[in-house]
Amino acid sequence: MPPVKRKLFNLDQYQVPRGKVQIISERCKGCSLCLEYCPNKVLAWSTDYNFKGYRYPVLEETEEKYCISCRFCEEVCPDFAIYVTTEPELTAKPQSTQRK
Amino acid sequence: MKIILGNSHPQSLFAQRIEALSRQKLFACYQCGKCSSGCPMAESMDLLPNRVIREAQLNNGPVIMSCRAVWFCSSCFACAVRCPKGIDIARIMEAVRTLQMLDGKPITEQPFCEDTGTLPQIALISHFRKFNM
Amino acid sequence: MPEGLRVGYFPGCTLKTDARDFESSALAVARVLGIEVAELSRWNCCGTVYSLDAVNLMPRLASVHNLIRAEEEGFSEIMTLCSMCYNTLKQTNNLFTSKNNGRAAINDFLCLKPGYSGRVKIYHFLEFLREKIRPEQVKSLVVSPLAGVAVAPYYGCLLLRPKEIAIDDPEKPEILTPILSALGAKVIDFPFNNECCGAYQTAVHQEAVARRAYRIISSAQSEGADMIAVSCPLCHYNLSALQGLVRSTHPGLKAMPIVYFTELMARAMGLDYRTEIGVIPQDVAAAEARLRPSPNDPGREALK
Amino acid sequence: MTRLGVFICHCGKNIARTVNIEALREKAATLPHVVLAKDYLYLCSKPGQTMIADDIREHRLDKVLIAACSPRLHGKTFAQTAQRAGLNPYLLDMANIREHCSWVHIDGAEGTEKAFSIIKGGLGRLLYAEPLEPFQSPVTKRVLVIGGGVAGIQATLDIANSGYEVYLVEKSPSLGGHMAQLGETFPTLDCSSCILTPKMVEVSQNEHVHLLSYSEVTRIEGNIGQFQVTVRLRPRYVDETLCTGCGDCVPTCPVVVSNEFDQGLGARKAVYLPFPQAVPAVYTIDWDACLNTDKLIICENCYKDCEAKAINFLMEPQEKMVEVGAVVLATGYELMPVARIGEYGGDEYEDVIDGLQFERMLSASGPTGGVVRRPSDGRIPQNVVFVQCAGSRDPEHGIPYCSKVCCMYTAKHALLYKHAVPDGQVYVFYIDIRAAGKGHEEFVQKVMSEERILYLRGKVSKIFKSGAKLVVWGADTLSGRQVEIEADLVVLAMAVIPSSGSQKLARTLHIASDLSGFFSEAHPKLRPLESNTDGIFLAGAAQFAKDITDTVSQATGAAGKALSLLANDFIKLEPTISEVEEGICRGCGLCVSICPFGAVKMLPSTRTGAMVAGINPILCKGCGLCTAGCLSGAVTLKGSSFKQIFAQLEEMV
Repeated sequence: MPPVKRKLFNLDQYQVPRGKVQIISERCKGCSLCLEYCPNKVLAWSTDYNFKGYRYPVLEETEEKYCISCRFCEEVCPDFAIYVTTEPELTAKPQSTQRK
Repeated sequence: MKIILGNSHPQSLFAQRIEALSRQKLFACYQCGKCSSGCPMAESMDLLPNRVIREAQLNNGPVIMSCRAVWFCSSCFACAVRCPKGIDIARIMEAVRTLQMLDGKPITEQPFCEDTGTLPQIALISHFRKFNM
Repeated sequence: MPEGLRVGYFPGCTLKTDARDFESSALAVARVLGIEVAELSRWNCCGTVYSLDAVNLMPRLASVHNLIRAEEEGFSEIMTLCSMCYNTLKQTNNLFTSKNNGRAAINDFLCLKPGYSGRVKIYHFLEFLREKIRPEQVKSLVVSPLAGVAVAPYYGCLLLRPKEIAIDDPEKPEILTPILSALGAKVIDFPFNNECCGAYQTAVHQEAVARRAYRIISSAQSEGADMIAVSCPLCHYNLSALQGLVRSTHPGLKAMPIVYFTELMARAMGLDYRTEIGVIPQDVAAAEARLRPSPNDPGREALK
Repeated sequence: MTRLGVFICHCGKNIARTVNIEALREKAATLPHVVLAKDYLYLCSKPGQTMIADDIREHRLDKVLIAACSPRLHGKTFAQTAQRAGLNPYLLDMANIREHCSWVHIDGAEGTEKAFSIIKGGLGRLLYAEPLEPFQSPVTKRVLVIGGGVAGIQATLDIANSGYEVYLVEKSPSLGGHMAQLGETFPTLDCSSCILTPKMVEVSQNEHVHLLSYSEVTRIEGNIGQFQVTVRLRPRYVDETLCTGCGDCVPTCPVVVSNEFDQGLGARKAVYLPFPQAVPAVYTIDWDACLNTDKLIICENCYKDCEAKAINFLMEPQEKMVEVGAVVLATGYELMPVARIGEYGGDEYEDVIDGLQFERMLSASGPTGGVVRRPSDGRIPQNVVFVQCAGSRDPEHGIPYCSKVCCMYTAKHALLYKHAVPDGQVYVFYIDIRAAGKGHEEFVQKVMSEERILYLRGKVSKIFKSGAKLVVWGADTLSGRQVEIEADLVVLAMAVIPSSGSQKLARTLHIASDLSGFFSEAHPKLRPLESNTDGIFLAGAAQFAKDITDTVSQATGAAGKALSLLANDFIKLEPTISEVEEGICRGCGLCVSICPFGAVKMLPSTRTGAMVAGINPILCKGCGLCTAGCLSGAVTLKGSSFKQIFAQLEEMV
C-alpha cells in the first residue's frame, strides 16, 4: 500500500462513537490504571487532591484525543470511580489513526 | 532536409568518432527525450540534447558540426543521472565540441560578457576548459 | 571534541580571492569544531571543469598534480570547499581507483614510479562534516541561534552529479539540513535546490544564466526562504551578482541574500571571520538586514 | 560382452561446423565395446530415429550413446526411440557435443578433440549403466490455486466445473485482486466489477471449491501428482461460519484507517469488509489497527454489537494440511511504488498518484464515488498529466521491460477523465505506444482523435510542486521543444512488478523466478504455462505483466494443464532417485538434515530393525545431495552411480 500520508477522501462518511467520561473523584485512590490503559489517552492527573488525599483523573480532550467509548476504564477501575455514558448525538469526526 | 542513407561514405564516421571520443553507446539511446525534458540550458539550444544524439545516430555530419547547442551545455549531468539507458549525454556533448574544434570551425561566436573583470576566476577557468585547454 | 581530526585542504583559485569569506568562515568553523585543516603547501588549479573527453587525458594532469602532492605530503584525506574543485578532483581520483587504462597512461606520461596510487580520499567540507561531526556538536557551539530565519540550502550540480561522486541523493539532497537545523534555522526545501545555476555559461551567456538565477531565486522565495545558502563560489556569483541583470527582465524580483553555509555557521557560533576583501558587500549587508533583530527575539539580537 | 553403439549428430552445421564428424566417428569406432559408430545429419529427425531403432535391433546393441545436443532438448526424444526398439531407455545416454563443445569452440581441431573426450566419458558412464523402470505414482485429484485475482478465479472455476476439488488460497480478506479495483476495462469499457463479481460469487457457491481467504501457503512437499501443502489461516477474529455480513460491528468501531483496497485514498474501520461485493462476505478485524492486542482486550464494541456472536478476539492462526495433485500459481502483480522515482517527487506530492489510485477514483464504488478529485484539496482537476513508462523501460533506475498494459489503461484513463470533465485538459507523455492487442490500436486512435487528446512524445524529467499546482517538465521530441505544464493532477503509469510475496513463495515452492522476480516458465515458447517444477502451473501476471484478456486465457490454459494431469489415475515418475543400501547405512542421519525436500527419514531396517535412512520416492527429486553427503557411501543416485561418474571422469581426463 502506498505510504503517502494522504487525507482520505471519504473520511466524512465515517463516524466513530464518542463517550462522555464521568469521574467520581471522591472514590478514586489514584491507582492510575485508567490513565495507563486509556487507548486514546484522554485522561490526565488532576492538579488538586480529593478528600482522601489522592490526585484523580480528569478529562483532557482535544480535537484528536476524545473518548471513543470503549469503556475499558470502567472495567479496570477497582473502585467504581469512573464510568462512560454514550450519547447517541455525540459522534465524532474521525481522524485517520496511526497503526500500532 | 532529406538524409540519404545507405551510400554515405564512410558509413557512420561521425557516429563512430563521437562514440570513440565519449565512450558512450550512441545506439543505446531510444530517444525518450528525458535528457531534453530536464536540461537547464535547453531554452537556449538550437537542438535539444536528444536531437543531437539522433543526428549523430543518423550520421548527419553537417548538422552536428554546425550545432550550437553543445556550447550551451554546462555539464550539469542532470541528463546523465536520469537517463534510463545510462548514457552520459554530457560526454556526447563534449565529443561534439571536440569534433567541431578539430574541424577548425569558429568555436564560439559569442563574445565574453562585458564585465569580465567582476567574474570570479572559476567562471573564466571553467569556461576555457570547454575548449579542452 | 574529537581528538586528532586532521585533514588536508585544497583551496583552489577562487577561495583565495573572490570567495575569501567562504574560506575564512570555514576555517574558523573547523577550528572550533576541532578539525585541523592543513592547507597543501603547494597546489595549483584543480583543473576544472573535469574534462569529459574519454581520449585526451591532458586536461586531467592539473588535478593529478594536486593529488600527487597530497599523497607526497602524507595526506590520506583532503578536503575542498569549492564544489567545482571537489567534483574535478574526485572524478580524476576515480580514474585511478576504477578499472581504467587512464591510470597507467597518466603515470607513464608523468614518468612517475610507482605512480599515483589513487588512495587519497577527496571530501567536500559538507561531506566531511557529515561523516566526522555530529549535528549535536555543531549545536553545542551555537551561541546565537538563527531562530526564525528561513534558509534554503542550494546544492546545484557539482556535489550531486554525476552519481559516482554524489555526496547525497541527486534528486532529494538534504545534507545541509541537519547543519542548518542545528544552527536553529528553519530549513526550506525547494524544488530547484538541485538545478544547475548555469555555471560557467556566465562568462558568455549571461542572459541564459540570469534566467536560471531567476527561476532558482523565485522558487526559493515562493517557498518562504529569507536567504539561500550555497557551497560553491560560482553558484554564489551567479545567484548574487546576476540579480541586477535578472531585474532588467523581472523588475519585481525581491533581493535575495546568497550566503555560504559556512558563513551562517560562523555567525551562529559567534565567530569573527570577516576578511578585508568582503565579497559582494551589498549582499552581506542584505543578509544582515534580514537578520536584523526584532524587539522580542533574543536570538536575533545576538546575531547583530 | 557389452555391445555399444555410438551415433553422432551433425545438427546441420551446428556441430559439424567446428567438429570433424568423420574423424570423430572413425576414432569412436575404435573404442572398446563399440560395435557400431554412425553419423547422421539430424538424428532427431524421423529418419534419424528410425535409423537408430533399426540399428539397435539389427546389431543387437545393449547400450547406445547419442552424441548430439543437450539431453534437456532431446533426452526424451531418444529415450522414446530406445523404447520403440525394445531397449531400456536408461541404457541410452547422450553426450552433449553441441552446447558443451561445438558452440563454444571456434577451432576445429580443439573442438573435435573435446568432442572425442566427451564421447569417451559418455561411453565410460554408459558401461556401468543399469536398466531402470519408471515407477508409478497415484494422482491426487485435487488442485491448489494460489491467488484469488481474476487468474486464480478463472482457473478455479474451470477446474471445479470439470468436477474436481479446488483449494483456492487468497492472502487478502477477499477474492477479486486488482481487477476488482478497476473502474472500466479497455478496450470495450466493460464495467470491471460487473463482470468479475458474478465469477467471485460463483466461486463461493461452487461445491467443489474450498475457499481459504486471509491465508497463505507456508510449505509444500511432494511431487507432481502428490503435493502436501500447508496453509496458514490468519485469524480474522470473526468466525466465518457465523458472520452474516450485516455490518453491525462497524458503526461503533472507534478506529479509522486507510483502506488498502482504495489504494490508500479511502477510509475503513479496523473491522471491515474491503468492498461491498467482497467474497467471502464476512468481516475481518485488522489486528494491527484494532485497539486490542493478544494480551489485552480493551474495546469490545464490535463484540457487543454482533448479534450473531461471530466476533472472537481469541482466535489464533491455524494450519491446514491439504493434499493436491497439481498447483496453479496466480499471485499477480503490484505497481512499483512512486517513492522509487525521486525526480517525480518520490511520493511526497499528494496530487501525484499512480494508475491504480486513479482507477479507484474512476470506480463508482470508490472513495470519491467515481468523481475525479485532487487528493490534496478535493477539487476537480482541470489539467491532468499522464506519464507513461514511469519506472518501466528504465534499466538504470527501474525495470528494463515494458509493463505492457500502461499504454492501454492510460488511454482509457484519458477517455474516462474527458467524459467526466469535458472541459478539462489532458496531456499524455509517452515514448512509444504499444497497443498490439485486438481492438487496442483502434481504441487508442479513437481516444486521441475523438477526445482531442494531446499526446506528447517524450519522457518527463521532473515533477515538482509550485503553490497548489504541480509543474511537469517534459519534452515533445516530435517538435524538438521542451514542454512545461502546470498540472492539477499527475497520474504515473508505474511499472508492473511481481507481487511482493512472490519471491518468498518461489522459495517455498522450490520454483525458479527470473531476474525481475516473475515466475519462470519451463520454456518461453512451448511451455509458457508450466513452471520448471512438474505439476506447478502458472497463470496471469505472476508470470509476466499482462492484461485481463491474456490473464484469463492463460488461467484457462493452466487449468487445462492441471486437468490433463488429473485425467490420469497414475503418473510415471523418473526412477533416477536416491536409494539407500541398508547394510552399509550406519544410521547417522546426516542425509536427513541435508535433504532439501524432506525425502529422507530414519526408519527401522526391514532386516535388522536398526534405524537406517529411508528415501520417500515421491518426495525425492534426485538432486544427489544425500549421495554426496553420506559418509559411508550408502546412498546411490540411480542413473548416476559413483561407478558411472568415476568411469566418466577417468575416460575424459
